[in-house]
Amino acid sequence: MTDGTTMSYREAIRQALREAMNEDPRVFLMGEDVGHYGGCYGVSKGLLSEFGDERIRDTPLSESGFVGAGVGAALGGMRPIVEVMTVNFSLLALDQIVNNAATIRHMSGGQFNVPLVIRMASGAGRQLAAQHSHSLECWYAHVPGLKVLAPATVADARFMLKMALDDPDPVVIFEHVMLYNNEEPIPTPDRCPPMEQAFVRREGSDLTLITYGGSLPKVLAAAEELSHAGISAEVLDLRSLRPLDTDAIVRSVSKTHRALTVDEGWRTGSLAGEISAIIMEQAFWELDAPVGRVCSQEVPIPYPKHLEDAALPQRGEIVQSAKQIMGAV
Amino acid sequence: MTDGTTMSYREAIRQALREAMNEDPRVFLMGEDVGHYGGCYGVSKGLLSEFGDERIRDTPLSESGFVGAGVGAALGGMRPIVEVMTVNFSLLALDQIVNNAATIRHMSGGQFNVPLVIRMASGAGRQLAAQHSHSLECWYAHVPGLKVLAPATVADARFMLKMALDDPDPVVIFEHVMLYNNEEPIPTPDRCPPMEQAFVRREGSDLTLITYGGSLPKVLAAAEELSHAGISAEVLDLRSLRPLDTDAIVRSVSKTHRALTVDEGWRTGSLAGEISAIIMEQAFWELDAPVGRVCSQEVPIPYPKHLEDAALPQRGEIVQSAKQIMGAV
Amino acid sequence: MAPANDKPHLKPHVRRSHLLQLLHGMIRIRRFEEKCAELYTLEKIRGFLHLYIGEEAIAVGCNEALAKDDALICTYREHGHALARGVSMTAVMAEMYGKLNGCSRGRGGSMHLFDAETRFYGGNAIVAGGLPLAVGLALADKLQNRKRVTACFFGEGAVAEGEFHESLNLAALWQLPVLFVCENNLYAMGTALKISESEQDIHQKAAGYNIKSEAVDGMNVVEVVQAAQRACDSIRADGLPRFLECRTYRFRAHSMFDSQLYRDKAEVESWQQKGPIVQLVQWLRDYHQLSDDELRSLERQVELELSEAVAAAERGEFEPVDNLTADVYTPSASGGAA
Amino acid sequence: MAPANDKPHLKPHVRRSHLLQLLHGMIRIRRFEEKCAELYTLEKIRGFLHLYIGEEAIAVGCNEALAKDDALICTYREHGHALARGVSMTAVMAEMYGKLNGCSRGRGGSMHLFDAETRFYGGNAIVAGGLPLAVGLALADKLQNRKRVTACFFGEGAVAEGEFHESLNLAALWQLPVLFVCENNLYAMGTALKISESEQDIHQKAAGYNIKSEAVDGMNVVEVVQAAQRACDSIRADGLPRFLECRTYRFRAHSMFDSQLYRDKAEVESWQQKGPIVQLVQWLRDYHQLSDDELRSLERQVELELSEAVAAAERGEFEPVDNLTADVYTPSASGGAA
Ligand SMILES: Cc1ncc(C[n+]2csc(CCOP(=O)(O)OP(=O)(O)O)c2C)c(N)n1
Ligand SMILES: Cc1ncc(C[n+]2csc(CCOP(=O)(O)OP(=O)(O)O)c2C)c(N)n1
Ligand SMILES: [Mg+2]
Ligand SMILES: [Mg+2]
Repeated sequence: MTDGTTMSYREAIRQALREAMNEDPRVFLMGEDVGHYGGCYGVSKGLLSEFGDERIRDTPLSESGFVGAGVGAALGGMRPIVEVMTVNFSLLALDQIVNNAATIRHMSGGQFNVPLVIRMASGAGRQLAAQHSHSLECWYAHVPGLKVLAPATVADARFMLKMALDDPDPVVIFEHVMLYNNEEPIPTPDRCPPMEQAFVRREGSDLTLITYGGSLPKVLAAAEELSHAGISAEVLDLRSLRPLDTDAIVRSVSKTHRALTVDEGWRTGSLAGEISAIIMEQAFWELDAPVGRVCSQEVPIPYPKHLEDAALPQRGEIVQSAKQIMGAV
Repeated sequence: MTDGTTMSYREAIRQALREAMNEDPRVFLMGEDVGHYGGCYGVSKGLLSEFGDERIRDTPLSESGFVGAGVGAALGGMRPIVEVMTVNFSLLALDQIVNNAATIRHMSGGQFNVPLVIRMASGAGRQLAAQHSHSLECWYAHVPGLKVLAPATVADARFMLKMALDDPDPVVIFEHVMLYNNEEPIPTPDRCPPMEQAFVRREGSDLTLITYGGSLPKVLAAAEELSHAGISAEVLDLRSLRPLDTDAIVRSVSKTHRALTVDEGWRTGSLAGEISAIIMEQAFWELDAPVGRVCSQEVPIPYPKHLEDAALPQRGEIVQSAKQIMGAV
Repeated sequence: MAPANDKPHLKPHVRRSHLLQLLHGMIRIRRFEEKCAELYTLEKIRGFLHLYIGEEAIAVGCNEALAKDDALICTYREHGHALARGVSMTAVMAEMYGKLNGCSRGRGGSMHLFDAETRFYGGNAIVAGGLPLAVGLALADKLQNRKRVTACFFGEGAVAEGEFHESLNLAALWQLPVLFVCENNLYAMGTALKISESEQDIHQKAAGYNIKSEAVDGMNVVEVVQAAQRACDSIRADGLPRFLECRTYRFRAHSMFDSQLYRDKAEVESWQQKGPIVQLVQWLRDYHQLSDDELRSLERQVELELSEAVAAAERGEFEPVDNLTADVYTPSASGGAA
Repeated sequence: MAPANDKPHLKPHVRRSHLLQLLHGMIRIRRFEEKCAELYTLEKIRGFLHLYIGEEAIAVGCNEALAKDDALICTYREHGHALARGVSMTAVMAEMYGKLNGCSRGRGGSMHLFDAETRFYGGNAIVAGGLPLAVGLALADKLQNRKRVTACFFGEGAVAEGEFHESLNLAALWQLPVLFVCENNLYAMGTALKISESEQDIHQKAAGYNIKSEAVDGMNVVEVVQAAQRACDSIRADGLPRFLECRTYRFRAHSMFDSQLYRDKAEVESWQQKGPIVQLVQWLRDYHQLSDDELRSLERQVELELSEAVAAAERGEFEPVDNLTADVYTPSASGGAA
């Protein structure tokens, strides 16, 4: 793969899957419709014929059952990649994730570990309404024993999977549904930072916009718009939601002295709240203004476009909030 | 009931259940072992013989099934009280709670509402180890469509249930396992604040200790200890975790200018983080020091007493953190 | 028009008028769904859209056995059920448009049709998520001494979910009047029954819960009517749940995003030939019970209803953005909203 | 000592030496459990403690059929399984004490015994939570072409959970070598089988998944050995799962907090009379295969082992508090801990 190849986020994950399957016979993919259907969002299209139905394993509708089976297979020496079609359905598998995957290493006194990767689509924006639009990254980021990644760029989609597979502990990867069609050139693997590091996507000096996953494109667009208004925004992409790269957060805020977090989760109890608390604790005396948040409205996401748009963070609101923090409005 | 009667937290809930059953034929209690066993924590002991097995309904081990049945029964005109034995097992029922109970009113355009009360024991302290010691109040508090209560006193245990039943929407009540044996005198019902209001349990002027549920006794003890060190701590009991009484938080912090939140949830992504973010947003300029948090260590709670103690918030650490915030250490 | 009939003990008649009524019910759904597909490509309808084409006999047939005060719980593939139940075509179409005159004020869309008047409890987009709700609705009826049936529709894919198991056990254990209807169309998205169930004879599973069950040709509307009637009669008689497996096939893609790599065109075509509408039309014609004129007039009637529904949906207003969070909580004396 | 035997195809012999070995295995567990109860009142053991008294024949009997490289998944009532499997009594007792020399470094306690060496995968405190793990372990074996059995123990209460349903389907659908063992002791805490299952003949449920099953008198250790052997032979032969229901009874309270309002003393006593140990002792005596001296010496041997285990647990150290968060994550080159 050469520096500069352009591909879609979807294709990047597919390539990462293919590479992982080719490199390690212990790796297999299982989940609803990953095989014959080609993946709900088309990610695994073609892999069934390439790797066969033992390694690209369609599962019945049994989220708790097959996620738990993934935990068991990891205990049994495999390197399973379990696709939970979307985070909405992962509610049915939380017991296995929280009570088994996340605890077994510690509560067995370190005897067993669970090298499991769970991928799931998340987020709103496709008018799928109240039961199909959740952003529950913050729930997962709360659980010790898990690691949680949110690739926001095609490069991260391409390279984070391998890092997750190399990790001996359970890693949950969130793929925001609005990113799949994004196309970007991707660098060589060595230029992709370690999975637990946040990354500055745009340098700036006036305030830090902190975000992750599906909100990154909106935030970058907002930063661009702000630059036309003379505001230099730094954009920090968290990449890893657990562990959080608090050093990177504090470093950036200590430079800009102002911060705004953009997070598609509902505001109350959001990951954005956690970021605010971290800055409060570790960089309070650096702050020139209170840290702000742009989050989703506290409502089950409605179907019609105008209401869905109104429920989610949008560039306009981000720009507005950033200006407020700058005292420019 | 006269002002000043003393009873246990457990007995208070039982009385509240009895009263509700007597007052409204639509009320019934269902859950695992609520009947013949008398409730995992003995809360419903005696109610089966009083009300019969149709209204004190033992359920099979089927958390998703019977919680969903509670949602359905509420839609059908009943006023179900569903006991999920402990929050740990509620992981199996989250789909029904988040995707059905919390959404139906909004997504049906207001046609249907779900007058359901879900009670669950939560928290650690009884050496029940990694799968039986969760404090996931913050997860529930994140979900629009739910209301979330955490009675910390015997009086609230006695009177909040009725308020929850009177509410037309789904209400989740967390009963911390370490509170059941607490005995306190209880006031007359009219002296119990509305369920959505926070309440100052101890007045103070130097800093605000914010907490809820099972941590309240520890925080009150810490406040007492602080008073001996000449620090006057105000103790704010949130009582309602959703909605949060932000006015009360801001009011108290605007008076004391310093705050520390004590929360048994794991630190990262805790409700304490949300409180910190709220203060950041609404009372930043009032603060004389960064808001602190005392939370649980980020570890699946271990079995042995010394490690469990070390994992949970304790009075000593609360006092220590409060003093740090006061600049006294 | 649509038969939300209130004669619970109506025995199915194979009278001609009844057959024409069934035919009408199925054609209404078919044309509605075809129109939806068209409107989807025009981007009038967005999100997920799951068409019921091929399966119409089930909603129409089962609904014959339901009384006005019975309840329904369906899946995301529920337009047909709503129409058969008597939710107006306008209210359903406007819902697809996301308009205020939709049956859920436009908030739910295709997957979340709700209608209090006809006791239509949704539209659930979580596979098997409706089954526990059905148990609870029936429990409420039992506890309040009401003799009503709750009909619960779900696909064969839902059978693998834990909630299926828990719900059947609860309904049988507590002796609740639930009619479980499995719409077995052989696929769950792209997952064929044979790769999702170790025991593929679905209706037999009911035995594990002591529930009486029956499998029926879901392409034959008369058989569906009769089986549903038997099941409902039995539920009304003894208060116990019943299980009905309707064997059917989905003629279209799972949703509008499905390229159907998982099945052959030939398989689809062979099923189309036994489709519920062609089958009934053929039968009626064979017995000289349906003239071309009659069929044309029936189609025209549906066309008219449909074009009125589309027009009303087009005319409908969108909910003001200021209302976004209205109804998250019920307004109440004590304050309410979070 | 404890028979983690490595002769998978050993046919059960009703030889005297074998019977004495089974008796020894059961007495070890019985005395261990009694000691735990005692230590609980002394507050040496805390948290939840679920005793296996009355059910010993199942763990001991099933273990006979398991080979050294087979895997076990159990519930919170798993002391007996760990002992039968060959986890040392000291390691189990020290775990109850929460000491570093416990089999999970003291972190798990009674409900979370783990032991990598004997492929003992816990100790799961979530009812039915272990079943999907068993499916996964067996899947790993299948994918890696290893011929091993994963034995999964659970109570009849777990049968109502969705995970039971999902796991049995997966195991049968994917043809995985799992031995499902339902320990049917008639109660789930205080909930009697008849108020938790609409169909109370548990082993019949396996038919709904196309899994061969058998029910056996769980109080008769020889019958358990034979049935387990048949099941394991069959699993090793065709790689398909098997289901074994062992009918038993718990003589003690569910846990130490249970006042047993839900059952009569008389019922408990009548079951005690058919207990697995009295039954085997009686049989051996009837056939003059066991002298009082032999029994006494067997008991003494167990007593000795037990007192050594208690002493070692008493002597054990507690894990330093500084280690609290060690092992939340695996230390790794890339940094690791959150
Ligand atoms: C719990 C859950 N898992 C996955 C999905 C995604 N999904 C939507 S429909 C569907 C297939 C369901 O098939 P079936 O139950 O047979 O109904 P059909 O669509 O054939 O009518 C899947 C996998 C979902 N909505 N809910
Ligand atoms: C999912 C879940 N729900 C509830 C509990 C509480 N609980 C622990 S054991 C038990 C009874 C289980 O009965 P059974 O499966 O028959 O096993 P037994 O205890 O009889 O061996 C219950 C309800 C739990 N641990 N997990
Ligand atoms: Mg289907
Ligand atoms: Mg039992």
